[in-house]
Amino acid sequence: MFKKVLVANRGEIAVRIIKACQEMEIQTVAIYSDVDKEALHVQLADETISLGDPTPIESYLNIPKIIKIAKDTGADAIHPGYGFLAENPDFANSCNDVGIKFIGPTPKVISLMGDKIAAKTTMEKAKVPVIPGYHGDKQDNDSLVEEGKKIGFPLLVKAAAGGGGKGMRIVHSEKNLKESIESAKRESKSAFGDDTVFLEKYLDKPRHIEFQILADEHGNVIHLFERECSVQRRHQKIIEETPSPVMTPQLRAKMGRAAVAAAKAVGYTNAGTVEFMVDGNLNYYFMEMNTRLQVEHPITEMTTGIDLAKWQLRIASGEELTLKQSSLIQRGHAIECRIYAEDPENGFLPSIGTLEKVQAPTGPNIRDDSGIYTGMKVTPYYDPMLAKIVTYAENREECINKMIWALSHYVVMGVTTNIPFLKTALEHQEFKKGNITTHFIDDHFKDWTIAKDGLPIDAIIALAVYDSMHSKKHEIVRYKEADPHSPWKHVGRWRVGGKGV
Amino acid sequence: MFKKVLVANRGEIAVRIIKACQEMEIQTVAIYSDVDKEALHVQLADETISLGDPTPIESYLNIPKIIKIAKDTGADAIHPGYGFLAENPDFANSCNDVGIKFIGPTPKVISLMGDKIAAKTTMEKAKVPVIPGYHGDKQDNDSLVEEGKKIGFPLLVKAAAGGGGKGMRIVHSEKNLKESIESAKRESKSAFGDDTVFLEKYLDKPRHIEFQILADEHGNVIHLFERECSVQRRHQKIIEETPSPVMTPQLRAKMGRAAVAAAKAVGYTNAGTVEFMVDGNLNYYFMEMNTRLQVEHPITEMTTGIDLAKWQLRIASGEELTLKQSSLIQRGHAIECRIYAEDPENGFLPSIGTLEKVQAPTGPNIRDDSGIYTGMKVTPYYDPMLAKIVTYAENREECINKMIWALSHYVVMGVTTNIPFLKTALEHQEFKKGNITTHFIDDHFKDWTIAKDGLPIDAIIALAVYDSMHSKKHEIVRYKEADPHSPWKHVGRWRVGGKGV
Amino acid sequence: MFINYEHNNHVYNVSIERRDKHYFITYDNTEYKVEVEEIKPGQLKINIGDRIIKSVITEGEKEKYVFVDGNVFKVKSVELTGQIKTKKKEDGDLTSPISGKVVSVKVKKGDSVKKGDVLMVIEAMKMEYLIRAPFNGKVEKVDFKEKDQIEIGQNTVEIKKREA
Amino acid sequence: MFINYEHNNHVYNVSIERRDKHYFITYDNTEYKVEVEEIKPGQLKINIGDRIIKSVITEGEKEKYVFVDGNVFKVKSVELTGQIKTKKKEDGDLTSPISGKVVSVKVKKGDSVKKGDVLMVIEAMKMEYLIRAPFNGKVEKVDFKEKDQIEIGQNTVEIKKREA
Repeated sequence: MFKKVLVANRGEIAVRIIKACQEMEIQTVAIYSDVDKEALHVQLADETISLGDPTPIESYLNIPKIIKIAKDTGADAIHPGYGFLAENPDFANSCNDVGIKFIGPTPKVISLMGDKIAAKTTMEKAKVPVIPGYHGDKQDNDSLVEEGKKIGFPLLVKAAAGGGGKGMRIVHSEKNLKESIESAKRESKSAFGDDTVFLEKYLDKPRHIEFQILADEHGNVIHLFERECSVQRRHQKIIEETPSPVMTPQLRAKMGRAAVAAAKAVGYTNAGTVEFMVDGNLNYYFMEMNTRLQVEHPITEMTTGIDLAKWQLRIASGEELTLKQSSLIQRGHAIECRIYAEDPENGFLPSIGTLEKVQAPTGPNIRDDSGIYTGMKVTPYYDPMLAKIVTYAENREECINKMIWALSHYVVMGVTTNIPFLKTALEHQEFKKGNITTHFIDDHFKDWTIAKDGLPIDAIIALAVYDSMHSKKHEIVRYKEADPHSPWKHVGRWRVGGKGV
Repeated sequence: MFKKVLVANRGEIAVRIIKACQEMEIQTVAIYSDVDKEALHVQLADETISLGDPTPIESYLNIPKIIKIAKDTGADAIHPGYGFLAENPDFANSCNDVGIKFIGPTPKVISLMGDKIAAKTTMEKAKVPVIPGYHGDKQDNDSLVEEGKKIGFPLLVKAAAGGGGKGMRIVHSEKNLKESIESAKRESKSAFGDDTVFLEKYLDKPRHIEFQILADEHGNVIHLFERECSVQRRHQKIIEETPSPVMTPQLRAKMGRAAVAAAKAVGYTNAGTVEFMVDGNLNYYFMEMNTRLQVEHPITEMTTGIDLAKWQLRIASGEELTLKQSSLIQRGHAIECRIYAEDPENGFLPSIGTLEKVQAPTGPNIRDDSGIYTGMKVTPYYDPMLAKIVTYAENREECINKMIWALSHYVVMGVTTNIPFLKTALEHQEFKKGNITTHFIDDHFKDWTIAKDGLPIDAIIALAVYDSMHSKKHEIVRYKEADPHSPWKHVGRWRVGGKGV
Repeated sequence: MFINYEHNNHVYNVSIERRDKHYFITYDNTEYKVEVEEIKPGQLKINIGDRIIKSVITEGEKEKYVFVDGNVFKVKSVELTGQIKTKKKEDGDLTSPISGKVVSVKVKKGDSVKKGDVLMVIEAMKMEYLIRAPFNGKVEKVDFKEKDQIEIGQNTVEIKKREA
Repeated sequence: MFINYEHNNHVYNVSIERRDKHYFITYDNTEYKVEVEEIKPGQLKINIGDRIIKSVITEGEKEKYVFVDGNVFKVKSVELTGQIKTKKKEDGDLTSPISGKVVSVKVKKGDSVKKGDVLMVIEAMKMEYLIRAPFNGKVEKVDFKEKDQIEIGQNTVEIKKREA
């Protein structure tokens, strides 16, 4: 096993990985940009090295800087987490070059799967069904517009290098096609340094269902069942659950075999996820493979009892998978909600500022994977995800109830969060029935806003009591009857001398 | 299902039950004595009613007071937690009398099992093996001494009404027998209002292994596998785990059937635990049945995925058990450590005071069932248990490592706790091998003390730095060479003008 | 004691008085009699009739945050003025919805624009936001150019509405 | 700056000096050069060579608590005196180890006792604690009777040692 692992990430996932290492008695090195110097992952690690400038390209995306720190600190492996350099083959290569183990698949596999077009072509060859689309080399706008028209509308414009909704656009008619292609290219260029895009058919009543894979370096590959990630806003997953409400044992077995076959076809190693689109008739199509630990991995951990982060470390250090497909057990139900610093009232725009108070819910089978704390500043430099709250219960209904309880007890003050939105989504009748597609949010929450009712009376009472308790003025100001401009004019019953009048 | 449940308890178990109710949309009523008015269970409940005087008999043991509150608040059920009135048949009867459901078995069963002598007699009749001993009516000291001599030494003196180590004494020779009987009687009288004791054979290399039971009111009984609770100090469990390191599938099936038979023999309903002693040759003997939710129930919840507290509520409201014995799955390994406010350096005496700081560890599969918070006062009125920390992992070794990590990150300041002791116990080679008996603590930690090394250098450095950072004196006091009494006389290297000399 | 709370451009006029163990809060012609305990700093348990309000309140730099029933509200205490302020966001709002970087400016002074046309693209936290024309009109002023930093609430482009 | 810390009746003499980013701590003839960050109030991250000390420090009423490497130490800052105080608990200590209620007193003034005899039973938190004679001797004074409240550190019984 490794002696020392550098965690090339920040936020909750860095915390998650550092804890896994510490339990395995592996030393950890945290890296951090200037705005993260008090972050939880920095508090927790055994060694911590500054990256300086918070701009991603100067910090968590800066390969030479990170490789140098790994060498200087004597780390023998690097865990990239998700996002940032997790799916960057150059980074994996650079690690190899200096003899540091990159915890993930080989650079070649990352390259192949990172190129969404090549990935689909590979899967088509391996007889895994893929979604109709254009994955070609003609990248000029006019050619793309022509190809798009051939596929028909609605269609998706996707960044070849993309992920997480960046550089992605749905186009409903020819009218917006060119503009969307341009904007997706620009966003992709800025986020990934590559503006190649591809087009594909937008499925009817589509569900996003993915399979977790573990593959060791000795040819053993298993899957750890599915995750239903259909509830997305602008292609960003916000609620994930397992098992999927539509999954049958037969379909699970079939898709699981397809996922394992996909992994084997490319010589996959370490943890990975095979994403499928599933339509209303339960046809499934390979969408892409994520060559890293997913944000939503905890729901698989809660239902299988397997620690994926620890297995990543074991596999990377050359250990053999002792888990057998036939002995894996999927039990109960788990849900994850992603808590974002964003304002659902205001078009879900990111909300930045100081977290004046953070108080996470606790209880049996409530897991809070969080990178936040009271006093922390949420900056515009990185993803606005603050925490992931995960619940487990014997069945879906109880699991939803537990999640609603947990969200109702999650106090985050200082930035606006999507917590009320998550709660409303979970309470929706169609969600409760399991009738979810990737259009769930658009279909049911187009003009959703929390504030329609204003400040509730309970908040007014609490504030008034608080201010009264903490006021230095002990004198009670009485209503000035004579003032004609007084807003108190129409106030009705009054308390005079201690009695209602 | 019930509309409103009164929780007749305090501390972590009251918190646990209130959360279960809230997830099931059941209103909760918390009761609290004067010293508990800021307690977590009070913060969490929907309604809270004061009991006044903190003396147990005036508060959490006061049946008329509690029944009145339940009636006044319109509660339709009472959950007694563990301890206090949980195994008091009079209380269960009083609930019945006013038409409030007592969440637990019938008063008759509580009575029967609460009388350890009658319980053993019943089990003997039902062909469940019991430990040789004297459970008779002759309670004068001389008769008891005679019976004790017949059984032989070592033997146990136990309170008939007892539990949790109260009113219990091990006697190694005839010399201490009479004194031990007297003291056990006195303690039993004070704690339970009954001084009946019985005597039994003290087994060689004994393990304490218990089976969790769930029985509905329609005749269905299942067991949820075993818990190994051998690590005890003065008969108080401190570390529990499941599965037991010595359990085999055959023995589990056999003991599980015995536990279900025991429950059926007495018409048991709701959650309960059948405790066995298991000797070095894996012979098992019925010891007693606990007619309530156990302190250590979370380890069963983590390995089976079943929520016992919620099933207690469902069963009590008349629902049928939908869990089938054959579909229950015991998976992975779970350990619980009980954190007590006690001083292992000072004979494990209770430590009272204000909790200056509490910071619980968090992470995947770490569950902290706690009733404490920063600023809380630990009083001498109730049990010194502060929290239960529970970890789950794929196997025993990993689970121990996770627990050690968790304990190492559990900050409790202001009272002395047994945390360092728990860590040392987990790190013991015999524990790691699973070689534990109820004598484990006595065998290996007789004269254990944490303080032998004094203040470590890291603590000295941290303190000095802290004081320097928070000092208002900016002037640096220099060494007064001339003072012959100075303790600094023999200090070696010194920093003069900023340079080492 | 009179307090005015502003939340989302609405002002709430409240009066509160303490006598012995009770607080009397009056809002919107109704009086509420409550008992209160501050369990931890900022954590209140308020008994009102047979109901409990559990609330967490934290003070930020200029505002207070109040957590009630799973929701957080951001509130300012404001001075009592002659009339209740109600500022409603206009339909044709062209202020920036976010602080970020201007990626591109699609129009210049004097351009005619149609409702729905993209006027400016702003990037924040790796996401792009499009500013679209809220009505047909003519561009009167453009304050920003590519790569400029723009703050939330600043005017992006000024357009004179063309009547149909 | 000189500070003395008392822990378990031992005194630790420490000096500390700050220059620029570094602190220099001297204890037991050794100097340690460290860099420090206070991440949260009372939560320190101390770089010492290539190692990190993570510590949480909290101030109680009279003492400080320091959490290092999973252990908590209770420490008092004490005045510098001419010589290091070392108070060792005597072998024949008869002070109460706990605050609680006297359940029974087994001896009276003038009684002869043998080493190991039970002198008094104290109950605290529902557990009984026995006070036993540390040596053979004669009871000189009994300050408590049944049901009295006794505080930690108070003398239970005074015994005059009988030389063997």
